[in-house]
Amino acid sequence: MADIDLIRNATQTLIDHVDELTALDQAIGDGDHGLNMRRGALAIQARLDELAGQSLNEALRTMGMACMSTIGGSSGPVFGTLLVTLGKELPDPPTAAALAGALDAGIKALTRLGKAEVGQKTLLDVLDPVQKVLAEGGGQLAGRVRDCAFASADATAAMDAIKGRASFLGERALGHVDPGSRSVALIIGAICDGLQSRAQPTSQSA
Amino acid sequence: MADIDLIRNATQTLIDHVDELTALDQAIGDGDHGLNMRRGALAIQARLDELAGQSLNEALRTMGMACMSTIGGSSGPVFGTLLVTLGKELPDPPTAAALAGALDAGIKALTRLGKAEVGQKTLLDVLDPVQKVLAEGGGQLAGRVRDCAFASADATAAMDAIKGRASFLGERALGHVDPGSRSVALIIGAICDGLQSRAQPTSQSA
Amino acid sequence: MKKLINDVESLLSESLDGFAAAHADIVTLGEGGQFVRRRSPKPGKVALISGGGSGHEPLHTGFVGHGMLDAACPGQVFTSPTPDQMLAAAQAVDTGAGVLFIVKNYSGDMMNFQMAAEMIDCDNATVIVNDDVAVENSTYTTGRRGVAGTLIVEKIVGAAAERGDGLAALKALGDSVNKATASMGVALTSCTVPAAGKPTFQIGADEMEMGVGIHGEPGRRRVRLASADDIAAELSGAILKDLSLKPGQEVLLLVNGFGGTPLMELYLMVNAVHKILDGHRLKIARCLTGSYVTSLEMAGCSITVSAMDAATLALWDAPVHTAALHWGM
Amino acid sequence: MKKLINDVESLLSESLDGFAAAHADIVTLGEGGQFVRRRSPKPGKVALISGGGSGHEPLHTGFVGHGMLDAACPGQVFTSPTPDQMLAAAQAVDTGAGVLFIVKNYSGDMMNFQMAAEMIDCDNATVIVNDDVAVENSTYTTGRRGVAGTLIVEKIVGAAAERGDGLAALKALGDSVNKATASMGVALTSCTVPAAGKPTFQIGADEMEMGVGIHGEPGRRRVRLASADDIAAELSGAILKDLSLKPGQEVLLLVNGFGGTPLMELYLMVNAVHKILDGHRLKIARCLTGSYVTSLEMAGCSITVSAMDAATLALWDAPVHTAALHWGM
Ligand SMILES: Nc1ncnc2c1ncn2[C@@H]1O[C@H](COP(=O)(O)OP(=O)(O)O)[C@@H](O)[C@H]1O
Ligand SMILES: Nc1ncnc2c1ncn2[C@@H]1O[C@H](COP(=O)(O)OP(=O)(O)O)[C@@H](O)[C@H]1O
Ligand SMILES: [Mg+2]
Ligand SMILES: [Mg+2]
Ligand SMILES: [Mg+2]
Ligand SMILES: [Mg+2]
Repeated sequence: MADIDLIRNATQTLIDHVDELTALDQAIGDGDHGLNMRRGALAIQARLDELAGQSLNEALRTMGMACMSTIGGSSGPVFGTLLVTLGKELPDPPTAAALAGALDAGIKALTRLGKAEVGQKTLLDVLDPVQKVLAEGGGQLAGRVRDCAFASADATAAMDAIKGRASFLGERALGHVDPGSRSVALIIGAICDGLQSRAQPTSQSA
Repeated sequence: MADIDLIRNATQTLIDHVDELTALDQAIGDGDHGLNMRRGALAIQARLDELAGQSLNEALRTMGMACMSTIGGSSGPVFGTLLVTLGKELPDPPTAAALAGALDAGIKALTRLGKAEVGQKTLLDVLDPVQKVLAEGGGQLAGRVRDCAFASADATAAMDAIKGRASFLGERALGHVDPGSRSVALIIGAICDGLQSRAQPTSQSA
Repeated sequence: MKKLINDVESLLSESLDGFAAAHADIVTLGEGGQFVRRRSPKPGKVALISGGGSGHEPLHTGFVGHGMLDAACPGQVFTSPTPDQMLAAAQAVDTGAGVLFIVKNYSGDMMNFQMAAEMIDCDNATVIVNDDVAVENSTYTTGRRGVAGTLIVEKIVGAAAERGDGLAALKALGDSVNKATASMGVALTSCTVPAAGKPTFQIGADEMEMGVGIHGEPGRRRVRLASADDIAAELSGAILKDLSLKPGQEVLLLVNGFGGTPLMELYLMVNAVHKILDGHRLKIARCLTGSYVTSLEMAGCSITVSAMDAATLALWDAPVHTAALHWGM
Repeated sequence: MKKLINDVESLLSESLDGFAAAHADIVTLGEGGQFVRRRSPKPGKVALISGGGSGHEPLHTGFVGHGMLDAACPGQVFTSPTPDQMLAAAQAVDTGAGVLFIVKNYSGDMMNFQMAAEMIDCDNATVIVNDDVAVENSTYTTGRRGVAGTLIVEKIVGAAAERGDGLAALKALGDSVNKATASMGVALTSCTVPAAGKPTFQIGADEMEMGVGIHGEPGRRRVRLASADDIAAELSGAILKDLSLKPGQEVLLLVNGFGGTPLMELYLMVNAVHKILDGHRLKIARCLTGSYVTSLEMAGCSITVSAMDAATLALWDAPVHTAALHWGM
């Protein structure tokens, strides 16, 4: 079954960070990322009752479709496709290995959709290292995934932008964190925090 | 004959005060008075050679026509009509009494043209008291005319605006000097200064 | 001051040159930029001439052409043109049927056009536009200002002139359209007269000027920035009070931007005013939205309501072919 | 932030309501404001659908009508619309001859339109507009942005669709017009996304952003404010370098304001560019001046040059009846 608390927390984190995300997108993009993510988060929160009755896979698909039909911009198709793909690929309940596999499928779907590759200062630069940590497995996984997500988002600041709006900025994007990457880190962070606080001390159940 | 030095000084004073006149018109009008007066002053200065060969009456008419055809706005017709009327009415050389008569005719012409009356915060509120001082005659006339002109311009600050653009401002015009009045004071001041410095100690030759 | 200019002194003439080049199929620029005239004057037609200070574009030059003005005289920014310009324009476009001047009620425009009218030797008449209800008329004022309603007068009288109406009829029509038209505006920011180089007025980040004029002149009062609905209510309230229309009356609505306000906001204002006029059971027969009578880059808008009947609606709908208004042909 | 709005959340829908009310003779608003469509679709005609983030008005909604678009999907301010909107629009305007999407080259628009194109069950094709030469194309970028040239593609392809051209021919025509069209812009001030509440970028009082995008995205470089002639030289230099036209070539010139720049300055830019194109012995066959592809209230402008031949000129001149472009009928 879908974990409503995790969904509520992850979406709420995005809503709470709307100004930060706006500022990041203003620095290297067109300034709408915060509002886009908030619109998507609110659309998901409006469906919490419906989601509560769904399986993890159904819920991921519902959330993906909600993103796709309410967000627009780059984030709509990107987060939508990611969630829909995860919904297709994940067993319920998921294992870390299964999550790694599903995330790999998600990254491939995004690459097909948006023609971006890892290293081009998009949220792929968070998803890819996180996928690798999951695939590797091991102890303290939730904490390590969380740290990896935030560190990877921060690391986008050093990258030249070559996809998305920031691509028009070229070298001038240097020094600024990619807003979509920050969003992904916030979502992953919220999920990992939730899992950790709940599953202590079972550190393996990411 | 036209007094080229007086004309040069009077027009130059306006050009030198362009920013002040702009600021006055920005406060209660549309901000173009400084530029309007400068445009007229430059048009007159461009005709100095021509003016040098003209009688006082011809020169006043030439300057009036130059104002009329280059300034536009309220100032164009107002200063144009004033100068043309003075050119029609003045004997050459003029006496103070003749000047008082000509100025009275000028004020009447302006009242016909612009439908404004004394007391409505326009340059009539400088011309009218100056005319009265001239009509009164007496000693130190240039100095008294000069002082009257500046004091009268200053006094427009206390008036409610009821003609010209500032009329739309109503009570809010209170506290601001009327720009056209200030221009007239500057012109009269320059002329009086010129006459005084030249005619010392013959204080009657205004 | 941030503007796309080369030199403040030549701004107007360079801009007129660009305008004439861009619309060479419609207009010709008079000698020395004194006026813009319709490329092909129509013999036997009363010539319509307007003009005023520049900075309100597309008014008036953008309204020269078939079905509207025969000539427009552009003054310096916010400064009435000179009588010379009006005389030169009249000479260029009069075809013997006389000249009708359309003049916005500002003392500068009134005096300059009046001098031109006195000097001109052909038949002529003048329609004075004074549609701005922001400042109450009183015996102590020059009267109401002429603002965005000028467009409506020029369009309707222009159509009547095009169909061949005579000078007296056009003058009467212009006066009656003006009487049936009322406007009021609001400014959120100031404009900057290029040659002055700094904003005409200072205004706080949370303030607006209610009843502002199209030169950035002060209006009724400086108040806190309000919602679009509240602004629409105040502007249309003043307008409707002035016009006192009967329920069922057909009106033309003009939501006019001052130059710095995006279309998106203007259409939002259309929506707001629509609701109010609906509430008064007035019928919006026609609606024009855009920046037509501007104050350089000032942010803000004006609302104009003009009471229409079948005859004036037909004249509004009649073909027009100018740089800024273009329909029916 | 100073805007004529009630509530940031409802800004778009209120504005669309106003737009639909103002142009009820031309357009109809789709359910929930998902799209604006032509009031009377033409049976058997390929349906042209465009769309993109709002804030660029009149693009695209203002170009819906006879001879141009059949529908436009407005996204939130500066945010691509969703595939749902495009699907709903296609369903509303497809008359069996297929759908042509006209998409500006931004990753958001590209992905959303692509998803719609994959889901749609009628014949469809997509023309991608990428006329902005400000940022050099390279293997590492999404490519060039789609900016004011979009208007030209929509007008010319729209006229061809109106006369009955088929989907493949329209797609080929759109691609070739896009290829013959190049644009570049400059910003003097920033725009403010309503929901963000503060300017998208900070810019000094004496600076300008050369090569700015229509979302206020950074351009080539931030430089000292230059004269209109110098700006025109840099913009048209980059454009002409990209197009490499032969002397004698006929072109369409579009001088487009970004929303906060008065017409007076835009015409001055027309004059400046005219001199430059004359110097290259290019023939300006048509010229359009105005704020058509805007960035909210941003001050600045873009120059677009599009190489034309007799066929495309005829399509440009063909009748059009939309809220923002209107001629020939
Ligand atoms: N082609 C792409 N592939 C993957 N992610 C992308 C792509 N383009 C943009 N993104 C992500 O989307 C984010 C921007 O989203 P957002 O601002 O909401 O949309 P837009 O860029 O359309 O304004 C970027 O920070 C980036 O992480
Ligand atoms: N009707 C009038 N009669 C006399 N003087 C007037 C009249 N209207 C305006 N003025 C004078 O003209 C001045 C304004 O001139 P200016 O700013 O150049 O023209 P405008 O008012 O057309 O912008 C006012 O300060 C006032 O002294
Ligand atoms: Mg963005
Ligand atoms: Mg003035
Ligand atoms: Mg003036
Ligand atoms: Mg966006």
